[in-house]
Amino acid sequence: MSAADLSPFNSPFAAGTAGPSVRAVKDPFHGDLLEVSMGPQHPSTHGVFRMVVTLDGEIIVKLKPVFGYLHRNHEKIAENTSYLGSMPYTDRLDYLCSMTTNWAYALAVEKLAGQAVPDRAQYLRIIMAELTRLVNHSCLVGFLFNDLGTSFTPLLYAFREREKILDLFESLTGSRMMCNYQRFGGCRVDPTPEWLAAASRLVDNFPRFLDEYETMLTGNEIMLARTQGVGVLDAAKAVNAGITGPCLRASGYNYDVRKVDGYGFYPRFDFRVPLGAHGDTYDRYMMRVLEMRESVKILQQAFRDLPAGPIMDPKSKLRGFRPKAGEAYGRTESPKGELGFFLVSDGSPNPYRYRVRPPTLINLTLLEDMCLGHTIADSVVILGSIDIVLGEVDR
Amino acid sequence: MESLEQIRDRLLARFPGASVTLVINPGAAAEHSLLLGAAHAVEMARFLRDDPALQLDYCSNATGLDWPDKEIVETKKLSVADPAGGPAKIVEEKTKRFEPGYLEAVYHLYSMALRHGPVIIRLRTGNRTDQVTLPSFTPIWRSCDFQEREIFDLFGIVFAGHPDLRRILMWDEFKDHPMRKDYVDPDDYEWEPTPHDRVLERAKAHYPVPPPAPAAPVSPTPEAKP
Amino acid sequence: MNSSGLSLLSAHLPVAAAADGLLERLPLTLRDTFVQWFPAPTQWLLHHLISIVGILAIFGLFFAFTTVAERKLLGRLQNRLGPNRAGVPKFSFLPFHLKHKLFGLTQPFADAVKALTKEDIVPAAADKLLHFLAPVLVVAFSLLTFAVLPFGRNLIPVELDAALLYFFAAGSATELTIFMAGWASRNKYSLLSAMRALAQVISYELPLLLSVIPVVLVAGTLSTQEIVVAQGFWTFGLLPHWFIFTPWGAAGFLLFLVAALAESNRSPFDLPEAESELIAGHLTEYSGFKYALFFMAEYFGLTALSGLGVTLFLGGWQAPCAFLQFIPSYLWFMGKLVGMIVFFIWVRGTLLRLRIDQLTRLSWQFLVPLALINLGNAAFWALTGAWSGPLQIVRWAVSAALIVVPFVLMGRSLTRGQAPRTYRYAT
Amino acid sequence: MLGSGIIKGLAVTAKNFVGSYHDPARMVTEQYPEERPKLPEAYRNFPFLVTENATDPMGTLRCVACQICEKECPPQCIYIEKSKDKKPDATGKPQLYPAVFAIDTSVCMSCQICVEVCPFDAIKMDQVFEVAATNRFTGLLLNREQLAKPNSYFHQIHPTDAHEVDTRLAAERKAAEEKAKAAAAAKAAAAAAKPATPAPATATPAAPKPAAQPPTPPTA
Repeated sequence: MSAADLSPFNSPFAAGTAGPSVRAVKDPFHGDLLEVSMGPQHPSTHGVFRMVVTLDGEIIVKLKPVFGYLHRNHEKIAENTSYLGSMPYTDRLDYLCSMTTNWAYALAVEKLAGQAVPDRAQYLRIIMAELTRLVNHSCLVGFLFNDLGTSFTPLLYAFREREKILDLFESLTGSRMMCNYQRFGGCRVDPTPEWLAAASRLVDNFPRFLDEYETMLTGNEIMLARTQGVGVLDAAKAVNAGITGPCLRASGYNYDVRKVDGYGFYPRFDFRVPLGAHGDTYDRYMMRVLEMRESVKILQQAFRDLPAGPIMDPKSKLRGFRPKAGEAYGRTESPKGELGFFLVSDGSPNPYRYRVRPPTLINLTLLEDMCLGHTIADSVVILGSIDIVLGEVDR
Repeated sequence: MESLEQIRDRLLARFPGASVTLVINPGAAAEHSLLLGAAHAVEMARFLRDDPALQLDYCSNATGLDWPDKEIVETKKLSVADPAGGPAKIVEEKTKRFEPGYLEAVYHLYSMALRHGPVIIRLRTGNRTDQVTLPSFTPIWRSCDFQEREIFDLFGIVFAGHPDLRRILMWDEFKDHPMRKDYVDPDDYEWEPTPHDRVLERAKAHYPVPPPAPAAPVSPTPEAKP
Repeated sequence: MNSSGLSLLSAHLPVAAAADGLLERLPLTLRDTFVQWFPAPTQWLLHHLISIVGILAIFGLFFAFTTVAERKLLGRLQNRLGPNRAGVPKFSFLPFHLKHKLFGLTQPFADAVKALTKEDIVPAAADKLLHFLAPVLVVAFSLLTFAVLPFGRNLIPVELDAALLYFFAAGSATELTIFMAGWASRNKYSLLSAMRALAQVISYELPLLLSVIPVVLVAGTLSTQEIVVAQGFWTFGLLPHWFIFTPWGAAGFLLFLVAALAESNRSPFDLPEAESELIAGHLTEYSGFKYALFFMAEYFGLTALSGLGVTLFLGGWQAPCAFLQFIPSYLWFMGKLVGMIVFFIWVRGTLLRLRIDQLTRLSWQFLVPLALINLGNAAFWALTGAWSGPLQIVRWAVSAALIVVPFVLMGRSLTRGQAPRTYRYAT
Repeated sequence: MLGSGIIKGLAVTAKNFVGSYHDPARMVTEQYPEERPKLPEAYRNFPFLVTENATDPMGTLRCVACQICEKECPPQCIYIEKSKDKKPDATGKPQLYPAVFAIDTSVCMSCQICVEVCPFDAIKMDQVFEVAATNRFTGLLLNREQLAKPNSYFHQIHPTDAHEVDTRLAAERKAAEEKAKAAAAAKAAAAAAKPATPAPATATPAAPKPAAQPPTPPTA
């Protein structure tokens, strides 16, 4: 991609207006436009999210996302809490993948404090992160089909599998979703061999679920008609708008922070990054399915190679943790995209500035561009394929 | 990737009259950054994005920082030569210096095409009250769109050139900027008889007629914490 | 049904008359004994009233248990248990495991109590009259269609010569009420839903009718009872001559199924109340009993269309084998009806929803041409009725080809450019 | 051919329908009030206070009101008031005790940080999850008496963890006793005339856990 031809906006947005304007109604066969407020209470906005949609018939001519209904100023709370005290709050950012949010935060703090992490903990982190990816992606594909109008069947199949992983999380960390597992310099608890065996069995069986799921849905004619060519996202535009994660890769742009930054022990693992070609909803769905298959591979390698040893760095401190003054930006590939934590320390026990770079909020930047010209039914599908979690969007 | 010094020098050479300063990060991460002068910031950002060696096509993170006004007491040790010819006397001289605060916008830039980064650039406002306008980078990197709106919302930095600068997380009628360090949260909280009754005290003060205390508490409700 | 019609039917049906056992005649016997207690001039009225009450009672209960069956079936399809809590705690003579739960079979009655006791909310800006009329009319219209369905050999509420025409006239009126509900609610979602309902009814009325016409053409009658009678033969007493077992009939049945799904607003054509897009569509502003009425009407419509499908293609009340005729015909009808409804539930548990433009395109570009071709196919079948021996094989082959080839070709053009993809990987 | 994908989908749902009757991997539903969920040992819900003795819970609280958990609690749901006097703890050492110890479980987010930071193993996570109350405030504001649960209960819900804690505490106590004995012997040897003062400072643990040690792993 050449940067020069990357005109910032191909939409009328660039003209200094507040987004693409409503088409002027001239001919008598078109009546008035209909403005519908979808959300904050709507079955398909995945939480308290609102889209102000202007419709011409069923076609969207304007769409404005409205945020903040779940805003609790997570960053301010974190600035008034110790470094450790923010860890359970990060669980609640993206409540579907608390393990990866934990890791992203721990990574940023470790970077800030120059903290080392033992090998076993690194492996455990990868195991947890990839299990979380399975949880998140299976949820997402389930919810996507709910948006597409199934009567919950794919969602409940996905939830059935997710349930098994959450049971594992519960037996390890004590909680199904709010795991609070990572610590600065390691992990909180060490899994037993029985736990590892159970997890390994689950991972080995996971592709069977994926196969069945794909048999049911990937070749379904209605699914193909509803998703192929819907919500096409251009790669150059996506890069400029900071779209990350499976949404970006569905557009064919090869960028995976696990590969690029090689954080944790990811460079030791052999996995591939699936890439889409069309950037439409179907590609975004398939990216999730294919990433789950790659995650299974990573997990199998991790279970095979998991070293023995301590899970906490002996120099790490639980209480009275005061990193030196400075700042650090740590980013990870969360299941939803690039999740970053920007921390500024002034040497006190609380962070001076704590900032979450939420992948889903920024992935919503192009929601309007993707929805324009499609029908209202497509807009919920496009929104579903972006995979948002309002805990993270609104913070 | 080039070092920050090289980037700074190239920027200075390319944009004469612009101010670019290297800001050293003393922490373990050692992620140093470039402080750009607001006057030429947009051109410099476009240069950073379009330069073939850098191609910082992806702005990962944009955020604000609040540095409140500070009163700094500096102690200087002066050796005053003794007029009597004896050994030099050391006199401590205390100077009070008022350092005005400012708001800062920090951008973390990466190159997706060349897979390098981050290059961190910062912009600073003149003060925290009336000179809070900074140029918007949204026309350069659209990913700044929501993030700059968020900075405007939570910190109060006004981004000139942003196409749609509205509050994003707080409601439109909200007055203050909650992420500023001197933000005072309102006292009209819901009345909750929790042991941590700092909130409770303020709620009581806010509402003219406090609701009655819950009848027959199960546990001996602890006294207000001093 | 008046007595002359009955005698006329019996005259046509020597086989049927022979099979008329005690059970078969039981509903009629009961009715006649009851009616005889009243003076003769009122008897015709009572005849009809009993039919109406019978339909209301039986299909009311059928509706109630369809809802619970749907929820339980969907539950099992989705690896859940479905509703299994509502029970009858006071019935102490039941065995213990049944006492409290009764497999959740009393759920619909609990639902009914809940719907009746909920507050009836009417939006302030709504058109009050239409908002009230819509649920009333939708139930009325959907009940009308039951009048011409032959539930058994002797059980048909009204014997009409043009029964099919009546059925479609009454059935399509329900879509009007959806429009009424959507328009009167003054809700944007409801309005969108109303528009969708209209587009859908216009699109799918045609393939529904066109899928039925071949039956009329072959059977040579519009009377539902006579269409059933026309299917009442067996080869070797085992293979029924139902229309679904002919190439044109199978195609017609499939077309009918799709169109019926669309007509009754069932998944995958449940666009008027697309939950994920329009919240509840035209039902958004309805609560309590009015909502329950809509719900009821939807199931009545589904049941009636299923009954029509059974009548037209699945041999109506005819037994599948000659020796199974000892089972009363109305039980066969109910069995087939339940089978159809279970299929609809199964489809609902599997498929996703089409978009409105795809819905109309499917109708106009695929179903209507295919139904027209099928009409020609049926005409060919009717013309070649005299062929026998090896010609019979030719007749079957030609008829099958006439429907399979257009289906494959048109299906390919309909789904052009849409196929599962393969993906590349970066390492 | 058009329709093949749909038929495949119907086949999968049919398979699941049949599977839901015989395959426990497909039918994962638990019928809750009759079937109790099998909680894993690590399961955590709300904190409780460990007492040594079930018969005298308030007298044998392990908590010494050091207020570390109160400080570290992220949502600030713990409220402690120190006692004015001192009571002998299990080892007979005079310690402060919490005059008031309240946890607002409507605020608690079950993060277990109080357990991790407690140097006395005095606060642990409970597994009771049926905590519905009719009053949002007082009903969920648990006081000292409601929070105190005996060590035997701790053994019951987290056997591995409890065993480890008990072994460690026993070792610490033994060490402390020996130290005290040695100190007494030394004192006797020194034959100092001044009266013996209690050795430990008010809120210092007898032998605090090494700071670098990872938090107690609750799983088996």
